[in-house]
Amino acid sequence: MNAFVAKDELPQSVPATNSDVLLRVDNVSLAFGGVKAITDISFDILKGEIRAIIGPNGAGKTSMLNVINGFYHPQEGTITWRGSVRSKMRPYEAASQGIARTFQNVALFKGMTTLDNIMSGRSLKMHRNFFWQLLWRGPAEREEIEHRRKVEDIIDFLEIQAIRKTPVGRLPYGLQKRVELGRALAMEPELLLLDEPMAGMNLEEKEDMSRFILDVNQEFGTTIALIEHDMGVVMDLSDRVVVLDYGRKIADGSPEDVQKSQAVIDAYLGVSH
Amino acid sequence: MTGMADTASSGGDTFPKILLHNAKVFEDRTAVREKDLGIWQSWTWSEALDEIRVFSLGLKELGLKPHDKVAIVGANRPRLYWSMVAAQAIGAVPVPVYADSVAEEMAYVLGHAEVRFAIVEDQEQVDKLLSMDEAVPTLERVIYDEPRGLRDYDHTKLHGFTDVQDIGRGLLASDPGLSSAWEAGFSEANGSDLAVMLYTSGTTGRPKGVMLSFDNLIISARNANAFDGLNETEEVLAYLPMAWIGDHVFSLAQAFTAGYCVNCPENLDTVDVDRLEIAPTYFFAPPRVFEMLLTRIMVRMEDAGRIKRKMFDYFMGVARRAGEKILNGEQVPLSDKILYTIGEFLVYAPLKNRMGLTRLKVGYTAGEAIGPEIFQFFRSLGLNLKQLYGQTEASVYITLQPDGEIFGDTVGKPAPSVELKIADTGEVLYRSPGVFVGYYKNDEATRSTKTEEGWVHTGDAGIIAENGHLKIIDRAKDVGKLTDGALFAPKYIENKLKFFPNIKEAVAFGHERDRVCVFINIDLTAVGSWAERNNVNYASYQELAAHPDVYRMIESHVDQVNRDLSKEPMMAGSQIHRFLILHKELDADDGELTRTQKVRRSFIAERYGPLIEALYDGSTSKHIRTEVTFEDGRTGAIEAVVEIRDLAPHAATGKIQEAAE
Amino acid sequence: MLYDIFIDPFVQMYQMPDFFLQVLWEGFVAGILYALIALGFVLIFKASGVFNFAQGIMVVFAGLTLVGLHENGVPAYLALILTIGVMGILAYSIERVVMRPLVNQPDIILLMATIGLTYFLIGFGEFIFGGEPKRMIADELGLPTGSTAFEFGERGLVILQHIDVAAAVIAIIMVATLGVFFNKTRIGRALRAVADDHQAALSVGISLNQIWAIVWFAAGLVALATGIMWGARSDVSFALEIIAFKALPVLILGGFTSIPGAIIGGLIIGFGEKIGELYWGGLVGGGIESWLAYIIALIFLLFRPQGLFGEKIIERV
Amino acid sequence: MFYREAGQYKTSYEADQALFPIRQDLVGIGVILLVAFVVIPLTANDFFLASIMIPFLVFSLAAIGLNVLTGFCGQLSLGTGAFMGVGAYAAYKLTTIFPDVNVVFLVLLSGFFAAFIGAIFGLPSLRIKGLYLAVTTLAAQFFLEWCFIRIPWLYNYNASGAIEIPKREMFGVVVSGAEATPLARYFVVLSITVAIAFLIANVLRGRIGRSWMMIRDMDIAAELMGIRPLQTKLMAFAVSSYICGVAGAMMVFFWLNAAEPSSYSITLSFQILFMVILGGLGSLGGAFLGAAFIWILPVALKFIPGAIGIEIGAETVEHLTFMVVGALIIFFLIVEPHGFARLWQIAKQKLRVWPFPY
Repeated sequence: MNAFVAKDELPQSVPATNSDVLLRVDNVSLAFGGVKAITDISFDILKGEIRAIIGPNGAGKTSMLNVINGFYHPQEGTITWRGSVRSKMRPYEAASQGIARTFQNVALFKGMTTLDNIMSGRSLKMHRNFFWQLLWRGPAEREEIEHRRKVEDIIDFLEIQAIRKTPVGRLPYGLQKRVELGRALAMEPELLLLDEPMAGMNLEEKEDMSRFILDVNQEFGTTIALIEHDMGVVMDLSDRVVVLDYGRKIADGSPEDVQKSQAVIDAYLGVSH
Repeated sequence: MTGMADTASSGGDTFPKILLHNAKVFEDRTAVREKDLGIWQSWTWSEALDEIRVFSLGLKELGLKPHDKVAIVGANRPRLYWSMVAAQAIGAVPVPVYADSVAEEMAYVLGHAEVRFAIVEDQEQVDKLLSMDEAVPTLERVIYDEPRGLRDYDHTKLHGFTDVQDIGRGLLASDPGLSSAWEAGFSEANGSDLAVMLYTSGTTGRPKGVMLSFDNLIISARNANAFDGLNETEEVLAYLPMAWIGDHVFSLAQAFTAGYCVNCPENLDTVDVDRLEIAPTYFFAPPRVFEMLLTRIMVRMEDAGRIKRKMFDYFMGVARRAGEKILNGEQVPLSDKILYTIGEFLVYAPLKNRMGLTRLKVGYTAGEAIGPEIFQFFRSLGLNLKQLYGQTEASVYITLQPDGEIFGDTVGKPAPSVELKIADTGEVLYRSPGVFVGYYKNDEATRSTKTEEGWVHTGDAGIIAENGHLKIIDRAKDVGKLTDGALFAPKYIENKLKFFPNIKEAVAFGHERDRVCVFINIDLTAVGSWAERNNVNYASYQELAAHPDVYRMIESHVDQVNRDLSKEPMMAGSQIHRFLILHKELDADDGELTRTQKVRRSFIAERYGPLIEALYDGSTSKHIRTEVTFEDGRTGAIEAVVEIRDLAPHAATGKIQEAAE
Repeated sequence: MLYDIFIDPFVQMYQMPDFFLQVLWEGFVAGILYALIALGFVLIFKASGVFNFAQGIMVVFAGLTLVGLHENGVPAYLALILTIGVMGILAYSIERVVMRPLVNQPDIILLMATIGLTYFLIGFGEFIFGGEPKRMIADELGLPTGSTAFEFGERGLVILQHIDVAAAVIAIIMVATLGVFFNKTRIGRALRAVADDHQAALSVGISLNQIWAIVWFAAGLVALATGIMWGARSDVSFALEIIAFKALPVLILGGFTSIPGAIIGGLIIGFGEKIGELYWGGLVGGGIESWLAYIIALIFLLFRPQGLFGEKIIERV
Repeated sequence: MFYREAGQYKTSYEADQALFPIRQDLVGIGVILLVAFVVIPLTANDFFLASIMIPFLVFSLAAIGLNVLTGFCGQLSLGTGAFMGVGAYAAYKLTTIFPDVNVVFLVLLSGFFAAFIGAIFGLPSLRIKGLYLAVTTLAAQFFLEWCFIRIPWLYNYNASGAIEIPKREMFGVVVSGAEATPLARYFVVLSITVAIAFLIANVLRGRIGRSWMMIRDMDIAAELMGIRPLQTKLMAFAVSSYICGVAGAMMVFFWLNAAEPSSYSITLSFQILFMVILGGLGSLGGAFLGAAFIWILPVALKFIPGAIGIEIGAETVEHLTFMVVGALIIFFLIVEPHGFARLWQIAKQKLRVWPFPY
């Protein structure tokens, strides 16, 4: 770590003991055909916290999430997940290890209902093989119902009972985002990555969503990393914030510290907001 | 007409006793369902008994004593209904409270009732109650149904419903004799004991706690069941506030005495779907629900294709002509009978199906006058919709319309065992087994409402028509006089206005003034849909309300009302001379409506004083600034310039001899 | 066995170079014709994103119209002009009746529509011209016939059919013309704009409908040229429709949107097919021409899914 | 209008997740099955059974097979005909090698060969999508067709190059070969089709069906939910090909009696694809509707000129049929690109909310 090199004016996060660190990113760099999306970024996510990743447009936030859940493979750097250094892994492996996420532009399964979309989050937990599925009656049906119960709890939790059997394509945007959160929750993840969960929402929807995120964090103890543009929301929700700009980390610390950081202020003034 | 039902023979004279009886007699019949987690979770009568027993034991262990008051706060949920009976089994008195009332209102009620326990739905209610420490010093324990979000709360005063049940279950497991001891505990109670306390929202002043005994509720319920032939096969949907006497009688008293099944909807957004799924056989709704249903039918039919709309209009014409007669068993031409049968297949049955009223045996509406056209609409579809007239103080039933004797403008004949008389002032008085014990801690009010002989003042002015049916004109105290001496019954006028789907609320003024003027509140759904069809653009409610085209439309409605009034000798003098359309919706949160959506006349008069002034000083528009409360409790102000329109009254045409009616 | 596969064919190539050259020439000509059909596909795909399955039947239809008109006494050159007119009307009708109502539908629906179009044109063509094969009026159009034999080496002969030479020349001319058309003319540039961004094209005031009619017409002309060439080599019959399928591997190789890709892909498939058939086909009973192109394309796809000249697809979430 | 759903409430997840949760649908299906199993056998003549119902059912099953792959898993395939051929040739070989084994069993077994071949040709789907994938399935089509011609062992070295189905009995009734009555064949075909349709409906509403649809709707999101793309796609290829294989075997065993390689040509692939598209991608019921449209319509068209008293040559009728079918395909794609199933869905929705428009 080169924490001393001309960075001492940056707010640094409190060093955490290893056992509390759920995920650590060390010196990760990612480039697409020569265009650098992420340059030498390091930070960690502690168990049970809400970690915000903020930064101006094009700062590399989404790329960072894509690296974490294995969709992109960084050219340099390592990712330590639950104490073990992770080699290259496919997204479905990340999913099976307890990383779930939502997307900036809602990525629901458009042809399916709300219920089926959330059920799809249970895919990894369901195991009945093809031949039981053919029969349906018996083990396959029992398994389906067992998971349906859990999904119904989520539907109840997110207060989307009224749209349970509605194809998601017909839902307004705010509700789609909520369903997507439900789908991610259905995976019972250890780490939940939220990519701009409140983008395009009105004030009321934002408040609802903030409440859900906090509830998820508190009720289920889920660790959350979220990208968000609304600074108010970030300050209210998150325990710690990491700030990116042009693919580099420019600040890391508590919301209050980050807000005071000159580098952050410059970065945000540099773009129209 | 059936006589007074025998209390001892069928089940018992208190709800806990009836519960024991039902658990034995109806055992595996479904007692209650709740749409929860996507399906209708069901409990049989014997399961309900088990649930109630363990909860009751748990309550006792937590220190609930006889005569304690227990607040019940929340939406219709099986557990909350059970809580009432569980409390009654210990001798305590449940006090259901309107869940949507603001903290201050609720604090008054709970403080007045001196509740020791509160059983509530969820975090929202818990927060509300916990904030009332000072206003309700007696409150010792809060029990919640829905644990979500409450994990980190201090649980010294707070208990989960299931935790309380677990306490009871634990006790029961360690001492099997406890069950019979529990039953013995309420075997001594009898019908004259206090069953429940319901606070009436009241159009004026503080709410009053109406004390009702088991006899009040159970005898009234049994009479009503006998009157309409209700039995254990009925299905009802419990969706009206639990603190309201109607729900208490329909979803608890009558359900227990008849043994029928009560269905609790998933949440308020899904009531329509839930009603469709359950298809209740016995359905109660205030007029506004029927109005809403009708408005929605009409709005949706506007969007239908031409052929379909033609078909709909044609068969609705047939229904208007013949439907009610067929329902009443009167003679109709064969052609109409055939057309009605076709219409039943093409229109009526599908409509009833969409509303979830296919299996309806009896439907009631009450609380306010229902528009004759709305009433007729539903009846002409073949739905046995009837009106009743009731009060909390009467355990609902005062008058009922018997099958086959339905008149749109009357509220029916006295219910079984109810005596009725009209006082000299025109006020309706009644005496019945359902008459309440008294107002809690308010003897003065009790004395002024209930006479020594047991007659109760309804506060409504009415007349008994020749056919023995009661006709309500207005609140007794609201009936006033214009300066020229003409009778002014504001509600009568307002109701006539409100029968137009475009008009949501109306407030008439005229007492001790020279002429009648009204405020009008447009119905956003109906007018919005009209605007869409007529290419009227608007950005807000306020803009729509002030739109000249809307004014023109409302003016024609008002004129129509004047024409109607002019035909009634007693009312011809109170035609509307001027009106305005309010720039905001009247709202319970702003105190303009009661929680049951009735207008609070005096409050509105005060709040919109400048507008009333303008109505009578001849000006054609007026600027007004109004404080409003938003849903989240914040307050703000909206301003508008409201236009006032004049109308020319019609000449009176009614024959004078009818004035006697 | 291994010898037969890995060594013997090359030995043969070396030992009989004249035969090898002949095979190469055959492959070249076939490749040119494949490229012509692929060109028709590319034109339409580039401008409208439609994978036009009917290109094959358009070839047949154009050929049949030409021959049919001549049979009914229309002079050859007039028939050619009239056929061009017919292709214009066809293009306009397709744009009007099929493409316009289906705008913005998913790819597969558009593909299906062109297959429906194929059915219709088969029925229509047979209804008017009958189902029997017809002889192409190559002579009447002044196309060269006959062949020239070149001596090669000591004892070999390479025979060039004149019509093949003409085909190659015409194909090259067409490609050049199209190249000029796309790069130098206003409409051509508009077409490219459409391919890149529909919205952008609209914003510069170009009517999409016009453009589609034009590309379908252009594809119709390519089809006519293909029909004449292919018809002169064999006959004009509905069997020609099958060559449409041959264009698919060509497109895979060349990329769906690249004109040079279509040419090079066509040549690779043409060479590959002939060489494969003649040197390796016998080992497995012959007739491998029918699928070899696909296997080549398939293997190719596994390594370069976007084709030779296609753009790399970066997946984003 | 006919849907009176009021009062149909579900008290268990079993009931809520039933194949036909609406009572009227259940009754409708019951009526259809009754007609298929009782009324048609009692009333239909041999021509109707042999030339309309049997091919209709065979094509329906094939369309279900392709629908699994294309409609539910989103992988476009043009090789259906060949996969059907694999089933047909496999069943033929099996019955020649094991003449005593029940022929229906062998037909069902032959699907596994098709499934295996299908899975192999599904391998490229990991890297290739959409139209490109369609082209690779064309490779399967042409390669397999070539195999049917060039490998004489497959057709037992018959001089004609075709496979001819021998006489086979089941429970003492001749079900295949020239002697089998249309009625016996009809029952076998109907039973197999209904059984497979039912079983596959079960798969589609469960975990596996959902995973296919996840891949179809958004493969990236699916992968991030823990779905393994290759496994899932290969399974869809295998299941799809199994069903197509069985349909292909039924086609020659219970309908055509003999088949040449050209019976399983690209034309068949397109025919099945049309059935799926016009029927409605992602709908089992649509597969039946599509099959009915593509198969029964041309048959019906052939009779129309005669029926209205116009004498037209058989060839002309053939040509006109092509034109009309082609035009109708385009017409339906324009009117409702999501197929008859969507039309039915819309109609059903209209009936459910009748008399309201929504």
